[in-house]
Amino acid sequence: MNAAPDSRTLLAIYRKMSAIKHNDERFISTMLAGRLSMPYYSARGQECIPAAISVLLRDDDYLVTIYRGVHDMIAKGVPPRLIWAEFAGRSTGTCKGKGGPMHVTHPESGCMVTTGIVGAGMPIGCGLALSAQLRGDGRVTVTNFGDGASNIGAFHESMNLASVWKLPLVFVCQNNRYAEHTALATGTSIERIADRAASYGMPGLHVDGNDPLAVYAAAQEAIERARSGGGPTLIEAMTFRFNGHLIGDSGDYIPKPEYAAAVAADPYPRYRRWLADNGHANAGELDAIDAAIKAEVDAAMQFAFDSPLTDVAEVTRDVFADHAA
Amino acid sequence: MNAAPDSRTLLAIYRKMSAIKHNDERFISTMLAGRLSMPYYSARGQECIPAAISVLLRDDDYLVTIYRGVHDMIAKGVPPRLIWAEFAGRSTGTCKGKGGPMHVTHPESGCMVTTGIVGAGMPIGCGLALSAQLRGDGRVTVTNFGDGASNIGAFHESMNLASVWKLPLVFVCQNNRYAEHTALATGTSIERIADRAASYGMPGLHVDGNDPLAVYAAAQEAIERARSGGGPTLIEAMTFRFNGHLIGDSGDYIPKPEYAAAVAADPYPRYRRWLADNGHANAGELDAIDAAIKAEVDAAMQFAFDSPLTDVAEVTRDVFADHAA
Amino acid sequence: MTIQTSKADKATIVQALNWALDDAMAADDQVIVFGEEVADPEGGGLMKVTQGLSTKYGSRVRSTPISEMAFTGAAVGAAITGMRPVIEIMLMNFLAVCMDPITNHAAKLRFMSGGQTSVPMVIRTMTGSGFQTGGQHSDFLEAWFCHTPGIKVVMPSNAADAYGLMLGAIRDPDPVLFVEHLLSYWTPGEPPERGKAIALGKARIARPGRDVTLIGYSRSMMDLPVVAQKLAGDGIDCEIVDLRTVSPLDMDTILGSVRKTGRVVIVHEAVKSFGVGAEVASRIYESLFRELKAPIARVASKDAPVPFAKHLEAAFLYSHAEIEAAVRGTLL
Amino acid sequence: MTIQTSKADKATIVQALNWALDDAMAADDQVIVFGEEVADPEGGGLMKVTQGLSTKYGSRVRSTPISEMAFTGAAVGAAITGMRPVIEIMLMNFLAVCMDPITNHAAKLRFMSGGQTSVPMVIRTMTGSGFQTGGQHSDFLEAWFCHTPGIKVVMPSNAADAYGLMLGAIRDPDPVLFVEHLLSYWTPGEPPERGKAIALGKARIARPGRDVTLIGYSRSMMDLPVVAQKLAGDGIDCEIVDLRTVSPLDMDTILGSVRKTGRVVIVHEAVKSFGVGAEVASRIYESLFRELKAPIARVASKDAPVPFAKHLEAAFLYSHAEIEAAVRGTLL
Ligand SMILES: Cc1ncc(C[n+]2csc(CCOP(=O)(O)OP(=O)(O)O)c2C)c(N)n1
Ligand SMILES: Cc1ncc(C[n+]2csc(CCOP(=O)(O)OP(=O)(O)O)c2C)c(N)n1
Ligand SMILES: [Mg+2]
Ligand SMILES: [Mg+2]
Repeated sequence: MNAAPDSRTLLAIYRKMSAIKHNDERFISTMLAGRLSMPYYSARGQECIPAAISVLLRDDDYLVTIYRGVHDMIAKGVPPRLIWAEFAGRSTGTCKGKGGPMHVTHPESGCMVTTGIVGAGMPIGCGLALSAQLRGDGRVTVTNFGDGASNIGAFHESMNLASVWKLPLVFVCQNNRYAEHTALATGTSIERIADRAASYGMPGLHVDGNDPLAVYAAAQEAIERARSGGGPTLIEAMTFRFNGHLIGDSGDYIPKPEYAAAVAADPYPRYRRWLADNGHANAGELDAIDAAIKAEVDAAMQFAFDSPLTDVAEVTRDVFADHAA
Repeated sequence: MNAAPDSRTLLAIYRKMSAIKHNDERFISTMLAGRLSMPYYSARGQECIPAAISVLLRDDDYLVTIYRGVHDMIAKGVPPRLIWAEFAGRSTGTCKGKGGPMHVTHPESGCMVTTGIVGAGMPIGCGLALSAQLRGDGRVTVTNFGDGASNIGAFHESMNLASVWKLPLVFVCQNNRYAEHTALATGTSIERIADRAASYGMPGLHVDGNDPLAVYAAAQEAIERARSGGGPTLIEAMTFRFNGHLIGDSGDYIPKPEYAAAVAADPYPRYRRWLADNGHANAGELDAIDAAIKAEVDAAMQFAFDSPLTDVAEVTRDVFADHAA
Repeated sequence: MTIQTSKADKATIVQALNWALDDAMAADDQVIVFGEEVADPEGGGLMKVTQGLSTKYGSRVRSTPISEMAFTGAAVGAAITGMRPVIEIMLMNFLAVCMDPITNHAAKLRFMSGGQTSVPMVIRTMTGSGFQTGGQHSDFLEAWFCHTPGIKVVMPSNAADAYGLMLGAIRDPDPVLFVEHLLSYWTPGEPPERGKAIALGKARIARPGRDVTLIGYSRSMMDLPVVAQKLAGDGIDCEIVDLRTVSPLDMDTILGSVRKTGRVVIVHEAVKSFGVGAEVASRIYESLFRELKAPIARVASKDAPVPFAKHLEAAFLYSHAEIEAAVRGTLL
Repeated sequence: MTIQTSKADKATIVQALNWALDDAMAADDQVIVFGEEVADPEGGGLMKVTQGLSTKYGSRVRSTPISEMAFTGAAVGAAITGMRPVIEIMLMNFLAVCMDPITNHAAKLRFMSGGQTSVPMVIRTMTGSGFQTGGQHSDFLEAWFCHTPGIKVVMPSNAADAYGLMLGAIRDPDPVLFVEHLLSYWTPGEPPERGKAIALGKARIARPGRDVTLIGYSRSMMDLPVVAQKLAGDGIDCEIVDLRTVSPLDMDTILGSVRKTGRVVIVHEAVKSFGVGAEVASRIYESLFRELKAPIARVASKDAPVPFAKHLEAAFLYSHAEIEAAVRGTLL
């Protein structure tokens, strides 16, 4: 029933991965140059997961993500220039600079909530999915979280509720093996988080999160199930984050061989090679994609810095709809 | 490795069951007579579970229970006369009448916390077990909760923490098939709560909670594992509560055949018959136990009503240790 | 349930709230209801406020697992898509297990999204001492939410207000914590006018008077008229202000009354320290310091957990005598 | 870590807290520490306050899963057996996921057990705006806990106090919420006297003065001396009271100061409405209404979530100009 992705789709995935990677690199270099200031949780290394999932989603499908979520946002279609403007505190930012990296929202692309509270996105995802179920609008909700988040109560309650109500929801655990500085086994009593789906009578899929085809196949199954009324799925996608928990993290707590192996499995060059080796694109074509992406990054950054800073009066606006401005 | 209980133990279990049943009946009749007023969550029908577990516990083992917990308390050794005095608001009550049925505490018998918040006892149980582990005092903690409680976040977090830290803890889910008026399947996505133990790499045992031998065997395994440093166990004991969620509950939501079948499986007469049939005691001996228990209930009730009401100055005492009285 | 006519003499708060939910659901199919036991097979809610709704509105009304965090968060999610969830947290103390979706999310998403999303949800909850339910079932925690920008707090004291404020809360574009008092559910009162919402943020003069302003809400509105009546016999004419919406405060109404009387007693069931009374008092002082004839008195429950035994529970709560003494104190 | 001598000129709050924990653990083997990342393999705590402790004290110091409800409840359980857990909730907003073990249990078990059990635990947490962490990482929620009978709230502003109060909190027989300010961790200050606890519930006169009493705690103690200094240039002599323990309030010290000055400005980083300032003001009015020369001024953050952008974040927080204007306002 599920088809393998065609070349067009495979290149769409590549394009998203490239956009994630190049925006990420530019955020970091701009921060290091002192032109941007923010707590930044890089998802470099995890780009394959949202890229492969998002090509299967409709624009109006819902996304919930976390502080480490720029990759999810870009893949889902939030325009990078609005993200840049947000991070730069500009009035043109997704949230006028009031949300910041941990709270990007962009309903037009389905990016409904970004949360900074571990686990908190899953209950909200249930509600987005409930809305779709009651309205019968066919939308699917994807809610992202990390391995560490699978130990918090909200995970359990949401998985159970989603299952009992058969919600059109895909839980995506991006397992990068660390929660801040805490290794998986220090906080979690089993090896595979996907196995926890059994506690809810829910299908649980464990995949290599650095393999676009594996992620695509799992997502296809999960999204189809959700879209057709078959209820939720838990996908655990194994990956790594190369830049530590947030920029500035020394990474001391990561054993060197583990880090080296993770970098060796970097999904971006690996996928590039695979695309070329399997005749979906040659190096020149891929370079052209990257070049176009880089130009977009330049423009996005320029857009941000050319935009006006948000008016300080905004500090008391949007508290309530009827709040005196 | 585990031995079947001898006659003495079997009669000790019976004695506890009888004490639970007869105190319970007297609480209800005294309430209906207008001499006691309280929200009372009868555990009539569930007496076998704590009775069979408690004979395996030391006096200094820790107990955590819930609003529906008088059976657990009596089985663990909280003197019924102190419970009676507590419910009657007397200065001689376990908690001077300040706690009430949902908050009985009696450290001398190991009854450390009774909570009215669904799920909240499990984290506290982790802490009691942590204390025992760090002190190396060999104490085991038993923490009780209902089927409905297995859907709340605290269950998940506690099971995981207990497993990661290998705490000397026994989680006892007394599955009476209803959470207030909500049937198991309305709130829980799987059939056996014991299966959720797998999410934590923890042994999960599913037993007939109305069968003292089955409960005893499971508890023996779990307590030995805990005592010997082998970590926690989840026991799910199937049972029923005959008097609804709390006194006054009409029970409308329970299908009549289900209720009838549950009452037909009443553990108390069933165990009486079994003891007699298997030559552990004859009817006369069991009657004598019951008669002694009833006399104790009379005395406990009398003790309570003969005790002085707690001084109203107590209303601002015990807020802080150094609180101005 | 839906066949009540305007001829009914009296209505209880249970009826009023049931009508409000029914009318709101009939008028707007985006209104949905969930919480523990709110559907009819589970009894239509602890206090039967939602009785009949699931039978009438099907899957728009759902009983949930005991998972306050998940279903409160789910209400947030549904609300940002434009639905209007009205959820029930069975007792106010249970809010302690689901503060995060309320205070970190519902209250903040409008702001953090720069106004792109709003969270039009209502959280119904109940509480009140007097039922011997002890320390974990009868607290008043409204001050926590009043101190959280982005969420409104409504605490009605009679059937007509309960109805109108519930409609107002459901129509409000922002999250509302709606606190019902267990003791007042069955008190008959003036019936509401069906279909008519009361805007949030407006206090009500429950009794006009000249000498002292008594400010209350929720349960204290059962006590203030009694005390005022008694004091009237001694020639002390109390004005009673029912806040109804505790946050945001209707300072116009409050200050209007205090300007007239110059004396204030604030009464609430929540413990006194760091409670709502402190804010009300502080704001009055800030505006009318020189016009006040006496320090403002706060009458509230003792700074302690709620005890179980009936006679202790009574001693925990403020008494009519304390209110009376406080009023007389402002007149010294 | 343990080789610090009394010769050190200055100490930071990070050092002071680390010493306090080390000294407490060395003196009493019932003191245990847990929380996310507090052990050395995970970095010794977000702010390194617990660095070195796990290496020295082994399994008495543990990094936990991200399970605030479980490990906070576990602290309650360990405490009622007589252990003295000091747990870390990484940021104050995360208290929203574990209110229940704190407010329904830790704060109430002594009372509900009729005095049989006590809960001698310390909950360390951190917060503070100024780091662009946005709406969910920099709130001040102390008022929630101040309004909860049975738990104390400590908010130190310098290294010596942080040390002494931490020892005092650990030795206190009741639960204590200990709030550290992210911005103040590295500010050098007078070093503490090792081994000497400061009793909870005592405010400190940080600067004596005649004209106006400035009341603050935590971050505002970084600002009040600056403003006082400036005003001194204009002949306005401010007395500064550092509450240190926010609940219970040290009314003796507060009223003693206000009796002298007759004028009060209260400054805190938490949003103004329904905040700590309201209670402090109300109590002062209740005791000294006739002696006050001007209405009490409250200066606090805007009633809004904390915004992300740096310039907005700055506008969210009170400014020195606002404090100065408030002081001058009391002198009109
Ligand atoms: C309730 C809560 N507790 C703690 C934190 C602090 N914190 C932020 S990210 C994080 C680690 C989360 O790890 P994981 O879920 O694996 O996601 P990752 O960051 O690896 O993508 C922690 C502990 C938080 N934000 N919320
Ligand atoms: C957090 C929380 N939510 C809701 C309640 C209200 N409540 C009390 S008992 C109960 C049902 C619990 O069912 P179960 O766990 O099966 O235990 P049982 O009463 O059947 O023994 C509920 C919902 C509560 N006390 N705490
Ligand atoms: Mg991770
Ligand atoms: Mg049950």
